[in-house]
Amino acid sequence: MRIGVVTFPGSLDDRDAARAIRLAGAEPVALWHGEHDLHGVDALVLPGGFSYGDYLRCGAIASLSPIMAEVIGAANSGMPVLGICNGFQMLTEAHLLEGGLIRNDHGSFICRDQGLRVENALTDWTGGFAAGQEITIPLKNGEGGFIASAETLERLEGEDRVVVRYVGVNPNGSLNDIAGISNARGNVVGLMPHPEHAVEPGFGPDTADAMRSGTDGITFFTSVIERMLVSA
Amino acid sequence: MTAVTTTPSRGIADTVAHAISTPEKEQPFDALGLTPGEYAEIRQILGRRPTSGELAMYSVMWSEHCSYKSSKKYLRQFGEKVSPAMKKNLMVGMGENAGVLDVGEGWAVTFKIESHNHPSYIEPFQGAATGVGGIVRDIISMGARPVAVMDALRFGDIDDPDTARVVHGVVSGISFYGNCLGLPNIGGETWFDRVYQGNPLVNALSVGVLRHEDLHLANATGAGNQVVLFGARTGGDGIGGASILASDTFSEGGPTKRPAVQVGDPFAEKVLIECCLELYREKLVEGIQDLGAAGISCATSELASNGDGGMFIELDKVLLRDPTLTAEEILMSESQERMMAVVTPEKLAGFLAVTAKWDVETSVLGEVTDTGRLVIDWHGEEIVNVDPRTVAVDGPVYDRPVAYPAWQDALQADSASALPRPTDAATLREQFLALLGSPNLADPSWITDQYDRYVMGNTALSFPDDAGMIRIDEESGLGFVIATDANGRYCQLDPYRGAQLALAEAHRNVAVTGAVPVGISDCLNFGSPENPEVMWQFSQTVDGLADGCLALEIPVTGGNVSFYNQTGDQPIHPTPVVAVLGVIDDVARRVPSGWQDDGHNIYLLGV
Amino acid sequence: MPTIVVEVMPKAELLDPQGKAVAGALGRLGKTRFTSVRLGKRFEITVDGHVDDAVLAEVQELADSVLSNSVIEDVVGIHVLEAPAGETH
Amino acid sequence: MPTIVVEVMPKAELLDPQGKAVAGALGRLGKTRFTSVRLGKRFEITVDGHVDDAVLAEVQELADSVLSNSVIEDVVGIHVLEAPAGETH
Ligand SMILES: Nc1ncnc2c1ncn2[C@@H]1O[C@H](COP(=O)(O)OP(=O)(O)O)[C@@H](O)[C@H]1O
Repeated sequence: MRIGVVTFPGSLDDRDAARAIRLAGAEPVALWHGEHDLHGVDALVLPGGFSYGDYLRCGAIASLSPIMAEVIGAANSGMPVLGICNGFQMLTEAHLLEGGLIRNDHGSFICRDQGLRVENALTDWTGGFAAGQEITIPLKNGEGGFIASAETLERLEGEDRVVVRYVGVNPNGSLNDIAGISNARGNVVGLMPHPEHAVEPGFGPDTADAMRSGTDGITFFTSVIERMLVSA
Repeated sequence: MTAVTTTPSRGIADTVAHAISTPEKEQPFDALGLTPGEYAEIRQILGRRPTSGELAMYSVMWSEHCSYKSSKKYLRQFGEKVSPAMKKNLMVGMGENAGVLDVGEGWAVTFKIESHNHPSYIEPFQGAATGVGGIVRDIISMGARPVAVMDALRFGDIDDPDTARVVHGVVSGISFYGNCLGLPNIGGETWFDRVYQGNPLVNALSVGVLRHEDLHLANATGAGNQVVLFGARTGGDGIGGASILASDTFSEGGPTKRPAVQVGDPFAEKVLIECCLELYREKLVEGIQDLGAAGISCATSELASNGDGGMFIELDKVLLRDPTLTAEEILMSESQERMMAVVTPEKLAGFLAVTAKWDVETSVLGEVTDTGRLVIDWHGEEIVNVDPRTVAVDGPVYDRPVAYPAWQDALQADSASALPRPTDAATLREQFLALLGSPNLADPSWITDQYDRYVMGNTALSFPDDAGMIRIDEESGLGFVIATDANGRYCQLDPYRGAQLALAEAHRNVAVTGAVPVGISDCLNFGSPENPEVMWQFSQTVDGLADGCLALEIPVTGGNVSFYNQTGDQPIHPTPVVAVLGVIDDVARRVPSGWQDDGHNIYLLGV
Repeated sequence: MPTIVVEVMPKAELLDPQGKAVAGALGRLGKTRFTSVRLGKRFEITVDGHVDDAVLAEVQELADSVLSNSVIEDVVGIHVLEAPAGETH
Repeated sequence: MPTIVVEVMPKAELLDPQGKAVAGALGRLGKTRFTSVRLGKRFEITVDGHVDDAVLAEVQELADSVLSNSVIEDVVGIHVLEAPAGETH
């Protein structure tokens, strides 16, 4: 099982995403933004960071990269694609996901251990969760406020395409507490929080049991591996 | 963007030949911060008057900031008060861009703390941001991958109307630059005190890791090797001094309004980091020097001084953001996110391929020579011809007057025992609440929540622990620990002991995590060295630190001196920020601060 | 060289937290007659050569596809700058 | 309600990383005739009541002190919007 991680100029969490894929049991494949080649991977992760400095709009310049043409094609033909934070922003800029992400309502970057509720456990990336399950994974962003028109929001809610929702605190003013959404088919998922930072005991968020021991994020990666094994 | 490098209309350069033929020309050395004595010394070194370009270089390189002319005499102790044990793990000591320590298993760690105080008062956001950018470039120039940052901050009175501007600007600047570089922020300090009102302290620290074989020193050796400038284009940033030169020399154009502030571009720096690491990995460079204060003046003269020959540069090959810059301005510009490399001719094509891959603009400026001279041409005419060591190494050294402060005894005599000691519950309660509500004891998470502590996935300790810890090796769990501390009020009372207390606190904060302290870096923030009482505080501080390091047997690997921190003639408290670095065999065995489990016993250790 | 200005604003019906924050700051300064603020972007694009209809059409297309995200923003103006702001200083 | 537009640009002599990044993106799209891009801000301020000289003076003062940072930015324009952009959609 090979999962590609695309590095754009300014990507930051690409190595972390690769580590998470490895810990989940698949082979991470490093992909370069400037190529038109997905190297035959089975799934894709667009990692977090500040591609092109997040100038213009977050993810906007990266969404024009050569590899994005391939990503869009693969996503439309059903390949599982996960966009994390900056990756989520790219997916909205590429119109693979609806809505947009804007400056946090409080105006500052925020890094915190974030409570989330998994609303849809049927997507390619959340199959290992139970619907309604509450998890904690790190969140870190300056422009994570999810916005969409009223009709788009209604459609996303009605079609069960809100994948995860913030619980406890809404850290950035996202409408309907939305932390992540999917496309209609459920293969493309965008998340503001960072599951790849909650995959290894000792380096994740604090839990009631022990500091930095949270590993709730690994399930996003094991989910997609399982889904691909089933469909293989 | 297309390169427009036309000859500036008012940039008719003052050539060496012209300098020889016009020995009596008056030069604005005082406006550039040089004393009459220093100017005379430059004339004597050169055997003629300096060209305006040479004057620009000497003035910035002989500034207190670059030359350490008031502190050099004292800092020598750090190299002298050493035991063999202190040298054991020291791969690179003071004097290089950053010190390097062997931490075992073939790994090395490099770290340094540096001030960006004055720029952060003028424009807090950009000042603090570029402070982070500058220290990170020092780390890259050693061949290391930067893996963490920290920030030690001092602000004025929290109730002063100007403090919010500075605090929020500085914190968001550090947050913006550090987060965008993808470096976890693993700790720091925040302190409010009126003495820092007109002069906040912004000390930024960065740590990098490297394999032993990847260690690089920035020096220009090997005649024929190419000198390459890469990264951002050169603009008119931070070159107030050069506009004085330009206006004095070429009155018809008038002085240009050049901003003193620099705008940082963390994205450009992130790309530069990855580009430099690929250049090192592919063995395409001999050495890389970062451009910080004094820009090209500093990089060329330092690279040449640290090498064994000379250097020839064609300054008009520098890619410009602003085509109206004069030669002097280009020499002094402090534009951020630039690096200078020395590359062998055979590897130049490979080098250029890597910078092209990362979309990093690059220009070959010249080459290493065997002349022993640093020669700089501007459109075919020689405008600089100096012995680089006279610019970068053998600058003036001062033995400034030192005086025991007139107020010191009275300050010490006025001890806490003179304060009233309330015993009634109501007053005690009131005082306790006042303490809890004081900004210096308050929860700093509103700051630390703006910093990414997760990126890279190796952060083993960070806020709220008293030290930050990073895993170096994913297999073995080898890691480093780092803490910074300083207490300006203790140092005001007794700078010798105050410095040792800062050292001891940082040392303890590292040791209690389970790590072994192995080295320190320091940032010495003081008032004006021309004030003998400040100079006394400084000398005591360095004595205290050097003696403390000898007692603890850990070396000083590098650091930074920041003088002239004062409002009017009121200096800040002496504030030596000490960073102690430790090593831990396996970060899984770390000991975090705070109660971990119910039922554990509590002990109080020490005296 | 001529300069073309492109103006982009957040869609009127969507949240604009930055504009709201500015309006809040004005309110705290007692400037209550300014009832709302919206914050958008202003691009100054320098063109090598003459600006003709073809160039303007190209800029319009870039404004819609790159300089703005049509899901959340509107292009509210495109015009040629007579005296480039950058050159007046 | 009338709307006043305030335009703020980064100072011409300072680096504008945002504009640089956009110019780079245009270059990669083959749009090489656009030699440089600078990216500033555009505020739309809604005024309760009539806009007279006093109001404009107040906005000018706010533009200099609150809406821009004079160390790194210039206010390049203040004008009243005839047909408020926000209301055309
Ligand atoms: N400016 C800062 N940047 C990063 N971390 C900071 C900063 N200020 C404080 N911290 C962190 O906040 C925590 C508490 O700091 P502090 O109150 O100074 O601790 P203590 O009082 O125990 O010395 C520490 O983890 C410290 O590293």
